[in-house]
Amino acid sequence: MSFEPRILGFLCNWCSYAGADLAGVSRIQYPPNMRVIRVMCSGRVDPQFIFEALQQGLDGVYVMGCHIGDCHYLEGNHEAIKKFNMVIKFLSIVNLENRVRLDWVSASEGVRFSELVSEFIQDIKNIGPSPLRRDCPDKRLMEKLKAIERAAASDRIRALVGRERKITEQENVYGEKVSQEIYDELLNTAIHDEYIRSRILILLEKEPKSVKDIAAEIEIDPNKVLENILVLKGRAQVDMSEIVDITPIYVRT
Amino acid sequence: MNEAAIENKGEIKQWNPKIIAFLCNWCSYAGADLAGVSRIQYPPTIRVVRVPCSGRINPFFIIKSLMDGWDGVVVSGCHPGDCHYISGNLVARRRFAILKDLLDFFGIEPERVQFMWASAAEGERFAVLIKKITKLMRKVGPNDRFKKKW
Amino acid sequence: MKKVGSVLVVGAGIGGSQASLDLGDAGYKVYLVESTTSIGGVMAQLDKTFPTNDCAMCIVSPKLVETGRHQNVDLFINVEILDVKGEAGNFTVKILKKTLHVNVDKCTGCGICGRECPVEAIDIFNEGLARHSATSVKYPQAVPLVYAINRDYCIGCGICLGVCKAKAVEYGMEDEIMEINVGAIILAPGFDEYIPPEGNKYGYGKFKNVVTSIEFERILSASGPYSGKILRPSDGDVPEKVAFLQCIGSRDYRDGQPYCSSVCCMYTTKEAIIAKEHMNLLNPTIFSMDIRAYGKDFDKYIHRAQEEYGVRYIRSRISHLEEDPKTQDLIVTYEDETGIIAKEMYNLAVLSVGLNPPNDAVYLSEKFGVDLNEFNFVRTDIFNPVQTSRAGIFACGAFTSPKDIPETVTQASAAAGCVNQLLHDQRGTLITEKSLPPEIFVAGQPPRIGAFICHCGINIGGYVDVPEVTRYAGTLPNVVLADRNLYTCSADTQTIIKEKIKEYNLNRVIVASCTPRTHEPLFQETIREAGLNRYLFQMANIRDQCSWVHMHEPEEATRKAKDLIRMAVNSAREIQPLERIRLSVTPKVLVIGGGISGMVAARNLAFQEFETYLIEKGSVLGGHARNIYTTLEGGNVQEYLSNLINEINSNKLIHVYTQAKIENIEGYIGNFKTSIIHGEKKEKVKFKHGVVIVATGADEYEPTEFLYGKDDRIIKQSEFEKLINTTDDIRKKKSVVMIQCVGSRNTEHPYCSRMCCAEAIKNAIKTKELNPETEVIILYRDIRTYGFKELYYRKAREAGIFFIRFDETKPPEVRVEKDNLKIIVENPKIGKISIDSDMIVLSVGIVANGVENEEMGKMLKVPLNEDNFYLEAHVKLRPVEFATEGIFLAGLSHCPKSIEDSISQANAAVSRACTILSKDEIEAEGKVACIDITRCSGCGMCVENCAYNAIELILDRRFGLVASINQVLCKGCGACSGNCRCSAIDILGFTGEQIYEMITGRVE
Amino acid sequence: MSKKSDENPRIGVFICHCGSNIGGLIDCKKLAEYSGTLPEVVYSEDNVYTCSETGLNAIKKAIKDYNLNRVVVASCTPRTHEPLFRECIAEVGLNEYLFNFVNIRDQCTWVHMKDAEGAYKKARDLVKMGAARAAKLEPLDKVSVQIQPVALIIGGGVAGMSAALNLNNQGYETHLIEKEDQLGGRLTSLHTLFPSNIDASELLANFVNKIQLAKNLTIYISAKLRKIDGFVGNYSVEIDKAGEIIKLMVGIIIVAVGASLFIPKHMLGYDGKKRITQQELEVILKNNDLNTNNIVMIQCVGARNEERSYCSSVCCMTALKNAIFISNKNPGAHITILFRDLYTPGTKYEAMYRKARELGILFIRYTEKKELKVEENEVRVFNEYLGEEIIVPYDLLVLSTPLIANEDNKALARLLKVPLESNDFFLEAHVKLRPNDFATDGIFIGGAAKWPVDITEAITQGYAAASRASTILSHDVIEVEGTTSYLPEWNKNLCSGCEVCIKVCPYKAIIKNEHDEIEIIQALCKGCGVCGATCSKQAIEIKHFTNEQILSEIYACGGRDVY
Repeated sequence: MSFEPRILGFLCNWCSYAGADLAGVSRIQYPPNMRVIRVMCSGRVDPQFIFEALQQGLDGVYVMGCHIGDCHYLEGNHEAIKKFNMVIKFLSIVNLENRVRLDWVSASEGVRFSELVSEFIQDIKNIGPSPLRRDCPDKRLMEKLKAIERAAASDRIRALVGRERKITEQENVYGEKVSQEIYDELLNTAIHDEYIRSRILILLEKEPKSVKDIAAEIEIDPNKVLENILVLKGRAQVDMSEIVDITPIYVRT
Repeated sequence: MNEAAIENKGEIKQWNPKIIAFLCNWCSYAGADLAGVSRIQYPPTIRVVRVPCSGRINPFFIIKSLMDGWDGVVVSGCHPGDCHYISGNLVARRRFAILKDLLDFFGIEPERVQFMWASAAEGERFAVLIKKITKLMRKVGPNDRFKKKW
Repeated sequence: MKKVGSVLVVGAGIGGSQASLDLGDAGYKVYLVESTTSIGGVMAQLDKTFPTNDCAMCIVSPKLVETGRHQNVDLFINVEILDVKGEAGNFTVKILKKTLHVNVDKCTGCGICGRECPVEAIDIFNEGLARHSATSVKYPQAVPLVYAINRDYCIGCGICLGVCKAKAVEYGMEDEIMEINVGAIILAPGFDEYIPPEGNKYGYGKFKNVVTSIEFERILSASGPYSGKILRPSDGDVPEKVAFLQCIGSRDYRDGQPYCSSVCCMYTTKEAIIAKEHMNLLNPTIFSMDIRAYGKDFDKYIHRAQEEYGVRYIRSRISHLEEDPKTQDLIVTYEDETGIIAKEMYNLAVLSVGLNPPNDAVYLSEKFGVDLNEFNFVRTDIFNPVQTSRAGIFACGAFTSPKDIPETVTQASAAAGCVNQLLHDQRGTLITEKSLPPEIFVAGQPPRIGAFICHCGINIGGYVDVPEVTRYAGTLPNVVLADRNLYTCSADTQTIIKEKIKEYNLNRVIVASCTPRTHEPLFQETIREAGLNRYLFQMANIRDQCSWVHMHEPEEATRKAKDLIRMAVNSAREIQPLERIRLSVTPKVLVIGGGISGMVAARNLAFQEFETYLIEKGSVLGGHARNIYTTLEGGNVQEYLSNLINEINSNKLIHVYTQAKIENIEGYIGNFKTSIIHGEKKEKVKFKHGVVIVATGADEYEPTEFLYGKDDRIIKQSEFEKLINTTDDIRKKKSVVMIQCVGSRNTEHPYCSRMCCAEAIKNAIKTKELNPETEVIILYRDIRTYGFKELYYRKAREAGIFFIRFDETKPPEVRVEKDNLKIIVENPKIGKISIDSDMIVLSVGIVANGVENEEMGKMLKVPLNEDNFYLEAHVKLRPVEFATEGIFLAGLSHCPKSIEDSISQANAAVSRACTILSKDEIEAEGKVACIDITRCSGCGMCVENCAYNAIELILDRRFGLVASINQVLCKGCGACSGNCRCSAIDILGFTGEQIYEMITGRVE
Repeated sequence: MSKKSDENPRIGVFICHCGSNIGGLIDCKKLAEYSGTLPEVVYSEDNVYTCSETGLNAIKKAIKDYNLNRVVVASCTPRTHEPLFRECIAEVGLNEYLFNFVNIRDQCTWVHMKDAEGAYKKARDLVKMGAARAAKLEPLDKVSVQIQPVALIIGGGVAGMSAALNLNNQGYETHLIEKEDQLGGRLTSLHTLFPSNIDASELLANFVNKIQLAKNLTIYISAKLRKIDGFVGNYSVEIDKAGEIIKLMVGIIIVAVGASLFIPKHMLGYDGKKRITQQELEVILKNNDLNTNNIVMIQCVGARNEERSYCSSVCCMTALKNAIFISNKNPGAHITILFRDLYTPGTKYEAMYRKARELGILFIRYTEKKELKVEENEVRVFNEYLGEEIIVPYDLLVLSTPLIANEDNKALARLLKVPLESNDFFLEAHVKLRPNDFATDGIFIGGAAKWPVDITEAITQGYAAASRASTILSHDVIEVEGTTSYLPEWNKNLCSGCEVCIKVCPYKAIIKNEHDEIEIIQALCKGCGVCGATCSKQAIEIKHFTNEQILSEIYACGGRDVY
């Protein structure tokens, strides 16, 4: 039996929500798998919402806003793109990136709305149920996703994403434009770093561990773990508790 | 979970002893500053009196502090050999070794008085020592024997 | 061209800082320029220093703070030199002040910008072991404590601007070009360490567990990224077996530099000891060719490493490393001294990398027009190692040749000494003295305390409830004003403080903010400008030691801040205004010892028109140098000596007394009185002087071993030198055997005499030149041709001179056989050999004259070390002076050293002396000990405890034997007071009353 | 406002049948019963039409009877019906923001007609989510802003004067500032106007006359805007009138600063004597000084090139106007117009072109590829049709240059915090829908400040801006939506002051105040919430769309498996 995906939609009030209403007024039919949360603007969708929704075991998350240039709030949807790109980068780490989608639907596009939703539902059906479904969530994946949520909430990532348009599209404080490539490289590094750091923190919150244990759990080079532990130590988030034999054990402070 | 972690979590509810700390200006005081600059957290139990050198500390200051109801006294100087004043800390060391015996003789818990070294580069060590001493003082308990009635 | 009384110092490491302080103190305007963003150089990166294991940061940071605050020193950071014009006495230098994008005057160093910056960058100060943000300060104790934006990393997001409450971030700030006019220039750019290139044989850069020694230094450092825990980078485990590989990039003709980097053997030993100290699990092994522990007390240090810390030394040079891919351990293959090839596994390998000239050496040499030597170190005069090829430009530190900290400090002072000589007539012309209002008389008045509490942006205000603390402060007795400021240290707040002092008629001021270590002088200056005595000030540290360390407990932090302020107020109530004692200075000098050191010092002083008394115990001037004909590098010593003696004798300001003996010295800094007996007739002379320079030299060891004195073919190296320089006898010799370390490095004299290896090689080469047929064999324990002297070692080997090593425990045996001399020596590799020779030369050590030194030491109240050499005030940072102020030290009486080094030290002693002699009167610190003689029992405990000889017992008319404190000599440490059994001694500024008041009055 | 309402939520849920629109597909009764089981829900019922008088009365009654403090209605769409229900609960004393709408018609029953079961489950989830959000709702106040019925117009050109007169006629106190020492702007340099051939000075005199006669209209010449603070209805501005500082409180601002003319220095031999611009020609014509016969005009000088890629839109008509004028006056004149493309839109303008051809004016096309060569007395132009170079002799060469943005636009834009486009003209809020507004409330734009326009268009836009402005000025008070962003007191210590929010806010509603703290000006905030989603410390909250509210919906959605 094909499964019925559970999908959460974030619809901006002015275009896509109206578009969804129009689909209703026009009685355009589409499968009932999506539950909608109305927000004023697609730019309001805090990345945290998406990560939380996925942790709830929902099979997909759909963010919809006005077409570029049509935003009721001028540029909110531009900001939504930047946030969404960041979400995708993070979710690629755990191969969940195809469970979230961002699209534009105008108030007059009832048909487009229903088509997009149907398509997304079908795509999710093809991918299959979320590995985080409530009945038997994949615990390791859940832990990774928690780490992602925490990493994405870090000042560093949020500040970088918050300033992305300013520095890549307009000009930075020196009156220069930073190329998208340089910015992406920087963001990718930051995402990678913060993800690893969050994973380390989450592991240490459960119990004190050594560098090598952590490395084995998150499957990266112990050298990288050590580097990141040092950064976390600098931020007073972890501490060395004792040295067992020759191996230092770290704890969450 | 290790002790430090437990200590950190439970700290808010725990009794905070009042400890007076005599720090030499050149090493320990600088080390305490470094702990601050590096934002290394430790319990808010100490009150610092800056002195030029650990050698400046008259044993009487320590006894006076205890009489005045401080729960503990910390004296911290430069590491042996690092003294800004060549040998002041060594003079101090000799002096305090004797003082400890004296306290015992008086019936004051000798643990109430702690001597330590911390260099200007040892911000973290400073914090760790203060944590340790705080914990120790908690074990020893309040010093109400001499407490003045205000 | 007119001479100018200002100096440019290039490079603000320990050398540049020392030179600047010397010159600033001596009354010159100093421009100190530094290419990075803060001063301190490599020394600030070090964890500990050899051979005393002093904490580098502890000893250097007060010096750096002093440099940063010195009123005659203008410090420019992030500077590039653009152009140099002019000549000795008057240079015009164009410099480029590169923008930091942070306003140095506004930045409070709080660091919020660094914490909020979203871009991470490599932390160069921590040798890439850690990361910090694109907005950062070099290290937490940096001077000046100013954050800078690294444009290589900064993406211009603008967040730092937003979070900076001091509004110090200025992105638009541009580079600035400045022209400065100076009379002399000192180059102190330091060195850059050798970095093994890509594809090196040691796998550095490829194997994670191979680190350089400077990286290891940061690993060791308690404030480094590993917090002083020794962990290996690959997996963070503690490396139980650590291998140190010596001579990486040094003594290496293929991949590195041919010279010896001089300091690696010692710093490696230090690193091994400290590593062991930090982590007892560790077992360090050092692989080296020779162990070059040639400095003062160095050999003892090596001994301690072996005996106390179990450091293993293996005499072998390692050519490459392999990695076990599974464990990432490293495999060391080596051939030991007996020729056996062994393989050992290590968890971590430390490459003891050599010292290269600074990367911008060529640039500097072009800009300043000074020559470099073949390795791109600066070329200096053969007898004056701080004089470059261009007059008026001096160099010091590792830029002249690889060297350690005390030698750098000595050279820095020496360069300053030479500048003094050049510019003495312009001294004091460019410095300005602040005019201050007369002090308000406050004694006896009830305390009226003003408390200023700082928000420090959000650094304090974010965690401590400042308004509440202010309110509380206002309720404390005697507090008539409690005010709070966003930044109490900002310039506008200084004006406010001054106004409030007037408005509220304050007579005590307390500031609750950051740390007095950096900010007390600023506030003291402010209240002094308002007419208050600068000691009527007290600081409460509610940031570094409160808000920053209790960020998660704002309530407790607020309570603590209140307590600290109350304690400060309690203390402030007891403060009395203090006077700084002023003393006149006699601008005359006594130089003891007429060797090269003494004469160089005297000549320099006389040149500066200071009257100098030069006394020599012998009948002629010249000292030890009279036995030396050339230096290893080829300098003509005899010619230099005779010129010097002529200059001394012809200078009217120098009074030379030979066959002189000091009868008595009394007095103290600025005011000594000395009487001597001199000449054959034992005439008595008395004179006054302001300082003393001790340059009494040392003696050659008189050997009793190796049949010396039993056969006239067995001679000392100095006798051999005379023989080859004055006779033709060498042509008749078929074979000469030299034995090293005679009377050095043994139980009796457990130190290295430093020069004997060079002397032996010098004379061996000379022998070969005179008669290539003569076979020359040198029997040695370690060849210690440090620095560029290493080249002569190689030259000697190339010239066919044989070097045979023997072990300390198996010294060579000398036999006189009929016509022949036979030497039997055991080499660890080739075993016992016997050599026939017709001459044996003993390289004898330098020994201190214990009896004389002890006598002199007592008279001057200065200490000796175990080997009877004089003990300087601080091995690292005060190498040419004694703890007792006004007494300085130069030459062999300090420890064995070369002629050039003696000359440097002499000039350095002069420079240090000039900081006193240049002033009409000197001012003593106000916070000093004082005594209540009515309570003194005259027990003398304080006299023993005083490290500065500031206390003596005197006979008082009324109270009998009592202690008397010379406040000029007192440093205010308080060791006397702490030990005074009658509580007769108190420390002004830290009085017992003040401290009692702080202890009592605690709020529950 | 406190962080948490003191009372526990007591939610009432009303399920609308919407006749058969909803009830025809799903069992509303069952849904209402289900709703009653949800946490914090103390009352639920179903209505045939919740929006009917009966339905609304039922809500009011239930609020009273069950002491409800939150109301959820599940029916059509909030976009049409939310105001009605808000008003309804407000009538019985509940704060109107304590209402939550669940859309089970437009986005559920209507679109899942063939899957009744699926639709029911979806409706059930949506109600559950709606109730969960309702439990977290907080009462809010609408922000009302007093309006100063005063207008400030920047720029005394034709657009600015039109706007000023219009607003003044409507009875508003009006202030007009002009940076030059006389009113009129570009009109002062024109000779006649196309297509009517009215004398420009006549029109100008007419305008100036009216303005000077108007009461309650103050003119500041040689004046500049110096400082501006505040927000819609309450801008406090400082005007620098030749050194004198004048302070005003105004409700709205109209930007009508016009544009400048591009001077073709070092181009095509321009010397201001024999080779001049169209503007200089107009001055000559005005003074009746023209005494040459061979006139060549070159179009698009310095326009539609790499540096200025736009068409200045008025130059073709200006050239035609002047050519016709000369030709009419002196039929013997030889006039040649070298053009790239001739833009003569609309009936009247095309007619002028026709007339010019009839008058014998020569039009020769040149291309951008082959450069024109201007010699001392002739122009060499390569004609594509002929495939060869044509030599056109001249006595007077007239260069048609484009209008460009004023140099001081950047400074003014920074002062007003409004955007410029890539050529430094001012950028309106929306090209199609809000052509005379800025994104910032209370600031409007008209005339050539936005784009090169002719006099007719300038007047039109002046009126348009005035009309837009009067929608604000006509109110004593305007109410601003309560669903704004704000920095809650309890989050203030989180804020590091990084200013990321300031940069992403399109309305410039976020500032650093004098205490160096982030402050969100409620009157400017539109509540889009981008700042909250961007805030690097997650310190900013959006009223009525708080993180807590949205997360509770997410949790409710993800909660128990409803399939």
